[in-house]
Amino acid sequence: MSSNEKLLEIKHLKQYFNKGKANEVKAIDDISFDIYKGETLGLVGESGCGKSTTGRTIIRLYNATSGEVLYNGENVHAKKSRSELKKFNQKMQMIFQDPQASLNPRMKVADIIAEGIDIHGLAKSKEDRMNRVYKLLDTVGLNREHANRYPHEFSGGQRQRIGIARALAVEPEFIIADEPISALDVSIQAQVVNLLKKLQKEKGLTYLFIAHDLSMVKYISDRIGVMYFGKLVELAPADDLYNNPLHPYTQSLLSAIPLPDPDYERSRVRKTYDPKIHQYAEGEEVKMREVAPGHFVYCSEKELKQYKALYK
Amino acid sequence: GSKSSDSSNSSASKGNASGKEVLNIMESAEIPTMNTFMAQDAVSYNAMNQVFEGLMRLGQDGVTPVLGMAAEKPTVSKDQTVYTFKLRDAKWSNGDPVTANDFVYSWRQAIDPKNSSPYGAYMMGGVIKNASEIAAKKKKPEELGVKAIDDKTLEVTLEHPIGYFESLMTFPLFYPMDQKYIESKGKEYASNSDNMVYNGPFTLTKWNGTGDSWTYEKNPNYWDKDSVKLSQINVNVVKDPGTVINLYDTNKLDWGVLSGEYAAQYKSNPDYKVLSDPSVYYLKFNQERSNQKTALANTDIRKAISMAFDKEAMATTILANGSTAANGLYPKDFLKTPGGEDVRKANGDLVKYNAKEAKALWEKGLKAIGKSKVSLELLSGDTDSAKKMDEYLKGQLEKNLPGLTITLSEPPFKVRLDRDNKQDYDIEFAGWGPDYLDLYTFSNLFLTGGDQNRMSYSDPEYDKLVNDAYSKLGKGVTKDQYFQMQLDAEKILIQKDAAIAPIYQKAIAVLQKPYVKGIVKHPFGPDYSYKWASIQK
Amino acid sequence: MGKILEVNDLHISFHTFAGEVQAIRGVNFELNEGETLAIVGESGSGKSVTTKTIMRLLPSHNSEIKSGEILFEGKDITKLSDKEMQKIRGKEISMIFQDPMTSLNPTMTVGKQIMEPLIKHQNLSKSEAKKRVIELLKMVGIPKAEIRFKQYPHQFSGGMRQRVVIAIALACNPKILIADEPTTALDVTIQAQILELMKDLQKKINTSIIFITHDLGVVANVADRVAVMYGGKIVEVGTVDEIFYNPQHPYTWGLISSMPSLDTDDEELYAIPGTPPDLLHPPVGDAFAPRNAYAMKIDLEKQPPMFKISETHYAATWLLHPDAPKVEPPAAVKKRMRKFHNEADTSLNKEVVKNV
Amino acid sequence: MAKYFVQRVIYMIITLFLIASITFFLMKLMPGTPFNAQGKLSPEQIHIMNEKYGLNDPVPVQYAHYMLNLLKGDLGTSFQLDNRDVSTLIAERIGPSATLGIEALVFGTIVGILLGVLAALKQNTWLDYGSTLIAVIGKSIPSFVFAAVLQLWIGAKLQWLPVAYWNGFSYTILPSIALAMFPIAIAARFMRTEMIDVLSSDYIVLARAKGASAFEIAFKHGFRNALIPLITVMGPLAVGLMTGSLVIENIFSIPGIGNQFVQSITTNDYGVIMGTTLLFAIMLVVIILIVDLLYGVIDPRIRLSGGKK
Amino acid sequence: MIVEEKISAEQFQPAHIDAAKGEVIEKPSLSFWQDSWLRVRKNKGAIVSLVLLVLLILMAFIGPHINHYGFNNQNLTKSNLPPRIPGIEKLGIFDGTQNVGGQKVNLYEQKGIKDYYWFGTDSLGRDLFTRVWKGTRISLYIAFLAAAINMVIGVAYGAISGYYGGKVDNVMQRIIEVLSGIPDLVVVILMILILKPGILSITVALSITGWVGMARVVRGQILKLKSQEYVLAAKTLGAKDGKIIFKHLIPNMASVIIINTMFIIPSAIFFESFLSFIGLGLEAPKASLGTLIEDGYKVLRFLPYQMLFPAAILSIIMIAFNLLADGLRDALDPKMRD
Ligand SMILES: Nc1ncnc2c1ncn2[C@@H]1O[C@H](COP(=O)(O)OP(=O)(O)OP(=O)(O)O)[C@@H](O)[C@H]1O
Ligand SMILES: Nc1ncnc2c1ncn2[C@@H]1O[C@H](COP(=O)(O)OP(=O)(O)OP(=O)(O)O)[C@@H](O)[C@H]1O
Ligand SMILES: [Mg+2]
Ligand SMILES: [Mg+2]
Repeated sequence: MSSNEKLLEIKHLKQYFNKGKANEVKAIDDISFDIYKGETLGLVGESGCGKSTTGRTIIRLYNATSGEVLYNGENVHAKKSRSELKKFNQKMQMIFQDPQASLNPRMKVADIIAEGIDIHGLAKSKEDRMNRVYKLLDTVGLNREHANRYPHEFSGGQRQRIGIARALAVEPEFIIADEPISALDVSIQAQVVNLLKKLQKEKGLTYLFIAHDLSMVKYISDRIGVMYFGKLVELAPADDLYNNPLHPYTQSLLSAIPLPDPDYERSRVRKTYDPKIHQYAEGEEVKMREVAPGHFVYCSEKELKQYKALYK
Repeated sequence: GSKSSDSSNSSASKGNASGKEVLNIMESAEIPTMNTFMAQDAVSYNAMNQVFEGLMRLGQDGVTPVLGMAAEKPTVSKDQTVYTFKLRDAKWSNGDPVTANDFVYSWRQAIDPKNSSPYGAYMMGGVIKNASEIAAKKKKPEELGVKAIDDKTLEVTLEHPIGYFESLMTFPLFYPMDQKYIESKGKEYASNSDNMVYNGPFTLTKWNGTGDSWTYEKNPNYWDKDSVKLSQINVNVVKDPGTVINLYDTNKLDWGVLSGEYAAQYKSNPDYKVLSDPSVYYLKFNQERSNQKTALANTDIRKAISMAFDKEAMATTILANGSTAANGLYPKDFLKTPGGEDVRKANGDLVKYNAKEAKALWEKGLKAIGKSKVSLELLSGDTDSAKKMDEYLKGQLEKNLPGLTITLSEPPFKVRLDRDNKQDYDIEFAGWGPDYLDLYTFSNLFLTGGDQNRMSYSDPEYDKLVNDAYSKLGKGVTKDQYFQMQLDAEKILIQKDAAIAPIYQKAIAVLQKPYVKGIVKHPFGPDYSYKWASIQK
Repeated sequence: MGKILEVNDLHISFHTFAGEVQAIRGVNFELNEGETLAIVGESGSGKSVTTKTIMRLLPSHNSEIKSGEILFEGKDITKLSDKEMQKIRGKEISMIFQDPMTSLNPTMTVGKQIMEPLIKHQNLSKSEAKKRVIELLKMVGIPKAEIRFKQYPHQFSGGMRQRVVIAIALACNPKILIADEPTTALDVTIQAQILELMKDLQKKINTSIIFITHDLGVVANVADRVAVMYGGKIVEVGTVDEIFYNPQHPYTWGLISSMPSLDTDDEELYAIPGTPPDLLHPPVGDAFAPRNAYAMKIDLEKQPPMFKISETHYAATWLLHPDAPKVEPPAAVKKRMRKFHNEADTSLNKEVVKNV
Repeated sequence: MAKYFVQRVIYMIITLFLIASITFFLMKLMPGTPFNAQGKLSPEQIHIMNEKYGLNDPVPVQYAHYMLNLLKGDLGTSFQLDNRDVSTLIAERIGPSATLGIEALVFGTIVGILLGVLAALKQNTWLDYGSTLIAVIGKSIPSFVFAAVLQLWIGAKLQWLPVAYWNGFSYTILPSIALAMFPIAIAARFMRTEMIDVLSSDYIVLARAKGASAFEIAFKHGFRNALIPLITVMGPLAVGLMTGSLVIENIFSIPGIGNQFVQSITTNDYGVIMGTTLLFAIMLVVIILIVDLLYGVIDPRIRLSGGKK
Repeated sequence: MIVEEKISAEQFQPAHIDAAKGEVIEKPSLSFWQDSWLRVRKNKGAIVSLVLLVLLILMAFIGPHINHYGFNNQNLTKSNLPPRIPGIEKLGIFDGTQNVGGQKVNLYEQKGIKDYYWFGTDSLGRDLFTRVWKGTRISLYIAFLAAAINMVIGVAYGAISGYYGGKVDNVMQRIIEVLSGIPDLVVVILMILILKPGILSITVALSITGWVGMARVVRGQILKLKSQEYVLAAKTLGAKDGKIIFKHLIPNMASVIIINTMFIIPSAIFFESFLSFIGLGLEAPKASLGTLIEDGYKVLRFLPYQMLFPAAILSIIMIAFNLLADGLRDALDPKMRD
């Protein structure tokens, strides 16, 4: 499904909050990666490591401190004029974590979904607008009757599907899904994940899928990036990452996931990660290095050798 | 000087226990100043009258000047322009003798432009020789017509004969000042009661310069201390009328002014007393506003309005504090003609309430100016009673004069004065209280360019009568003629021209404990004398 | 292993603007000494309400225990006075809440907050209490306890705060520890640490734990027995192996198969369709019926009783009725069951134990 | 911390400067002159007096003068009270107002908090409704009505306390109570809402789970956390109370600054208007600073972000 | 313990479950406001308050026309009459008697007046019933108008300050600080001098000084809401700032704004009466509840009814607004939802 065509190139992206002040946070600290057309790139890492910030910076909710985001070769962050921005806004959309908080409680579902249509003038008439809304509702498995209701009347899964419909309304190519299922019930998560997969198949969408539930990420992603404290520490095809986690942080992360299997749980051995083990020397260049084809690890030259040896 | 405020000045019970006579009274406002030439308000003047004394002071009958610092009646030159006073052996409260120089010093201060005394020029100009020129910086203060012949002899030179000169001498502006003491205190002088010396019946104590309470204590150095019965007077500023009643009922006040609605309600109370006052209130008709003639330039319209409201009802029902309807400019119970008749009675009612005639005149006036509807702005005060009267006036005028609309404007006092100065109103509810015992204190107001004449009223006949009477008294104009001319002028002002419409003459309703005797009310100058007051339980 | 807690036929309602919410509609379960009972179920199924009732922490102004009893060491908790209950809370039964960020008082030092139950229930003096607090802090793995004692919650990370909450809960060596989603708000790595910590401590002081979660992975990790709740009822209860490897209720099937395991591949996930029941108007029959692909007519008319599968395993679904047709569970479940039956072949003895 | 403090003080000075400047020009827009209180002065006389006080100068010149003097600490003189230094005048007048304000604030806050906490603890009981009613009445009936009723009944009829004047503590009680009605109302309402909020928070549930009693929950756990919004409103309210109430001061014949201030405005007493405005503004910014510092005392979270290294 | 119960085999037939039905929402569709209204309706205090307010507003319009007296009909011969209501007078209350110097006197009989003045008359002999309702109308008008203008300025100011944040916010907050430092009185007096005294200038004065509180509240809310995900969503869709503020942020603060307005209304009424107290209020003979109370206060000791009626109505208005605000807060508070 994924091609080798780069849709998005993130180059040396940095996002510092409260720059220069005492409480400066380096939320993203120089990360680079590509996203290929039609693939799902998963992004995992512990809370506060900068996953959301990455997503939000890519879509320009934050202005990057430095670095570039190239979308189809165009630098997103250099654009200025409204019309250019609008075009870009149409191509890239976002699905949010909290289905409750991401829908304006004072707006009808129809208006929520149609907001993008209105902004981008996609509908020719009122009727066309409503037809589009109905079609979108249908796409996400809801029905017309829901158009006139308010978000609080829906369950979490339904709300999240409304959020997806809103994003789809502008016919985007690329969707950033920031923990779209974390706030949902287990029984409902599958609904949303299935829907996302279905949409990708049908519309050839590209996803950046942010989550911390690794089993779900593995299930949905083609490639997975692991973040640690604002840095990307490992990036590899999903299976490869699970079978051959190289960076010690990835290993510890994987070892911590509880699986719904008592036998496995009884025998699980947890690894811990201590950043001190790297013992990088002064001046040693630490960066993403390709250990195996498509498998990148943030490491020093020395470590690269070790990892290569480890890699099965 | 805040020390004084923390010492308890609580009241009657304590004083009486030691057999002293202590009076508890109220004031309506704080004392703005105790510096005689800087004063311009009733509270200051009243306080000064208790603690200082001029050459003369107003007597127990309220109006007659009696001897104060002067040991005897002054000798007057033949042309009645030079008065020579012999001073008695009086002392300031610090032991300094009161000398003729104290007067000279004080008067020069009052007229010296650098002091910009608010009342100096107003009271002295045209009266004391060279005063006007000094105020206009054309002469030096030293050239003022007052001279210390020796320590105990003071010579005053007037511009022209002044019939009321002795009563003028009771006014606080003409009080002496202890030059030596004042100069030793510098800026501190009169900043509180500790930085002052007194030559009056009482000394001022416990006054911190800004506070709400003070006391008068019997002055042991006063020349006539035997007449002073009270050993102490406690004064508190009470602004709320209800509080006055509560304090009076709980014996914290022996004497209090009833204001607003309270006067009407306490009429039947045995302690209720009405004090008459020669202040007169009237409507001023502005004939020219922003360089354009107003409807009020028409005499019939003015006359119509003058007659169109029931002043009787206003005085008795709305004010209900003993105030009476006024049908002329000069107040009653103020002056008598040389024939012994009350001035008011002598000139009679010049304009009375008459709705029918008012309507007729109104219609005539309207026709003359070619309008059927007139809208006028009534500028008035913002006090409770003023507001109520405004409302009543509006109701009456609009009812009795069809086609008239009155809009009320009741800004704060100084704004009203400002608009008065700029002649920015149609009708103004104004009033005047006399400063000395003479009709001129009223009649000069409406001379062309007069103090109260910011309404483009000008009648040469009126001007001539008033000016001649004033400047030629003793120089061809006799006392009788003088009065007649003033009375005639009033007739012109009110009857012929209807330049103003008199409404009422003020009175003050008070509650006074039966054991309080001898508080003297004055119709002009300072309001009260406590010198002769006593407690007789 | 004696029973320490027994909940019988509990019915709880909330009186809300919209009407009466029948949050708990007949819950029965028991807790044995030293065991960990996990309660799973989707949001709103009544997990928290059940446990809050045990602590008698429901808001008094709009909640009502309609019927049922909660026997703690034979005493019916629902009948205790507030004063008596205060003595049980924190001492005999204590609780850990979901969100470590909000469950500590931001204006009180951590030490003080842990000291409180000690002083209250064990009548320790301040200095004794302080010593004990420092011990507790060390026990839950907080280094530099003496310094931490004087600090405020905001100076702690989420994981540390949850440790503090655990320290508070364990301060008086309670007989029962109720943990309401204690790790949901935490990162997986920290979650793993906390779970290990809880298991360690449980061994040390032999408390019984009621562990609420909706993460089946966590259940598999901590639980001895599992109760599955749906729509205010327990629909299946059994040992952890029974529930994971031999689930019987279609809702449990749904739960288990909607979670991908690491070897789930491109096939579509099993998803439970529809939305949870509206407890304002609870359905007549089986609350799960409208979402149940295996629903039978009777499901829409009658609530199923508890069928016994083994001594420890019960489920409330008409599918277990002897007359019911045999159905094929979802593929993911079948895979698991195969494993279970390979290990221990228990005959599927269906028995009605408790009528509803 | 020091840097934070310096920065705050600089902001305060800028604010004060702006307040002073704007007030100055606004004040100069007001018609009339400070003189002519009895209306007996001629325009020439007024001109002379204006000259003496430099009031005939162009307003910017007057402004420059005023500001220069202000830097020297000279607030000018009052016109109303002849030649009294504005600073002395204010100093003497602020005392009673501040005394009353502080008494009313303390009394009002304590009573209000108690009422509010009770109402929150006994939500939807008669205690709650009673407290609500008191609060609403306190807010909806003008203070002069309370003052008049208290004076009439407690002062004049029962004679338990002095009717009026300013002679010691007993004289402060009635006016303080009349003034306190508003803070009572505000404190009670805020405390109730906040307390209800706080009482439903997780840490309160945890405290209950620890076995804390209702009292401990309200005062040990809830109170402090409910206090922040309260002090936010009580800060400016405190300034309002301490800067005197014209109405109360008039009714109880108290030589306070509220009365003086209104009088100064209605008589164009420029020096006093400016002086008092500055005083109020200083109190306001200082109180806001104090409130900010109090946040830190009450809530340790704020202490950190307050700018400490 | 096996309970044998015969269940027909037919019962075990698979039920037909409509997949779409799983998504059906049973509840009737309620908008936020409908839902809130349902909640408010459950709050007795709020409902009683609402009814009272509606009644008072109605009375403010029809009250002055119920009897034949005009609000400015003066008659000094009938001044200061106590209330007298036909029918009720037989009960010994509202029968026109008054305590004069310790004695009960029927002033109507004494003065030979046949009329009935339900609330009595004032010192100019005007019917207080008519004036009280007229005053209610003006007070309500002032309150509503002030609240409206206040809402507009306060909300806009707060929204802009909060939404743009950073330097804009800093400057705007300083301005607020300065504004609240300048004494209201100076501003108000100026306003009243520049404009003609009367309702309009009072309103303007009110809206110049009174919106700071609202601005603060709104700013706080915006700060809280602007990082909400639905706002971010609108941003990613390319919505303009104005649209985000007016379509997303302000509707979601509606409850806070409404509640705050409810609380502003009493203070506006209050402020007007304070202005009257210091002589800067309405032009006569117009009256507001504030001025009526003010007038009545002066004769409280002798003619308590003159203050009683307007004060009672004012208190009812205030209490009703406060209770309504409380009720609305409970009903609109998102925390109390579901
Ligand atoms: N607007 C902001 N201002 C300041 N700091 C911020 C801001 N947004 C995020 N941060 C900080 O940046 C860091 C990364 O935050 P981010 O939300 O990207 O983490 P995350 O990986 O998405 O975490 P989670 O899994 O909890 O969502 C955190 O330390 C966070 O506190
Ligand atoms: N205070 C309350 N007032 C009204 N209804 C309530 C209240 N508390 C809980 N409920 C209702 O009771 C039902 C069960 O809620 P409960 O909190 O036990 O669910 P839960 O299983 O713990 O869910 P979650 O996983 O979301 O914590 C829900 O429908 C909820 O709406
Ligand atoms: Mg995130
Ligand atoms: Mg829960």
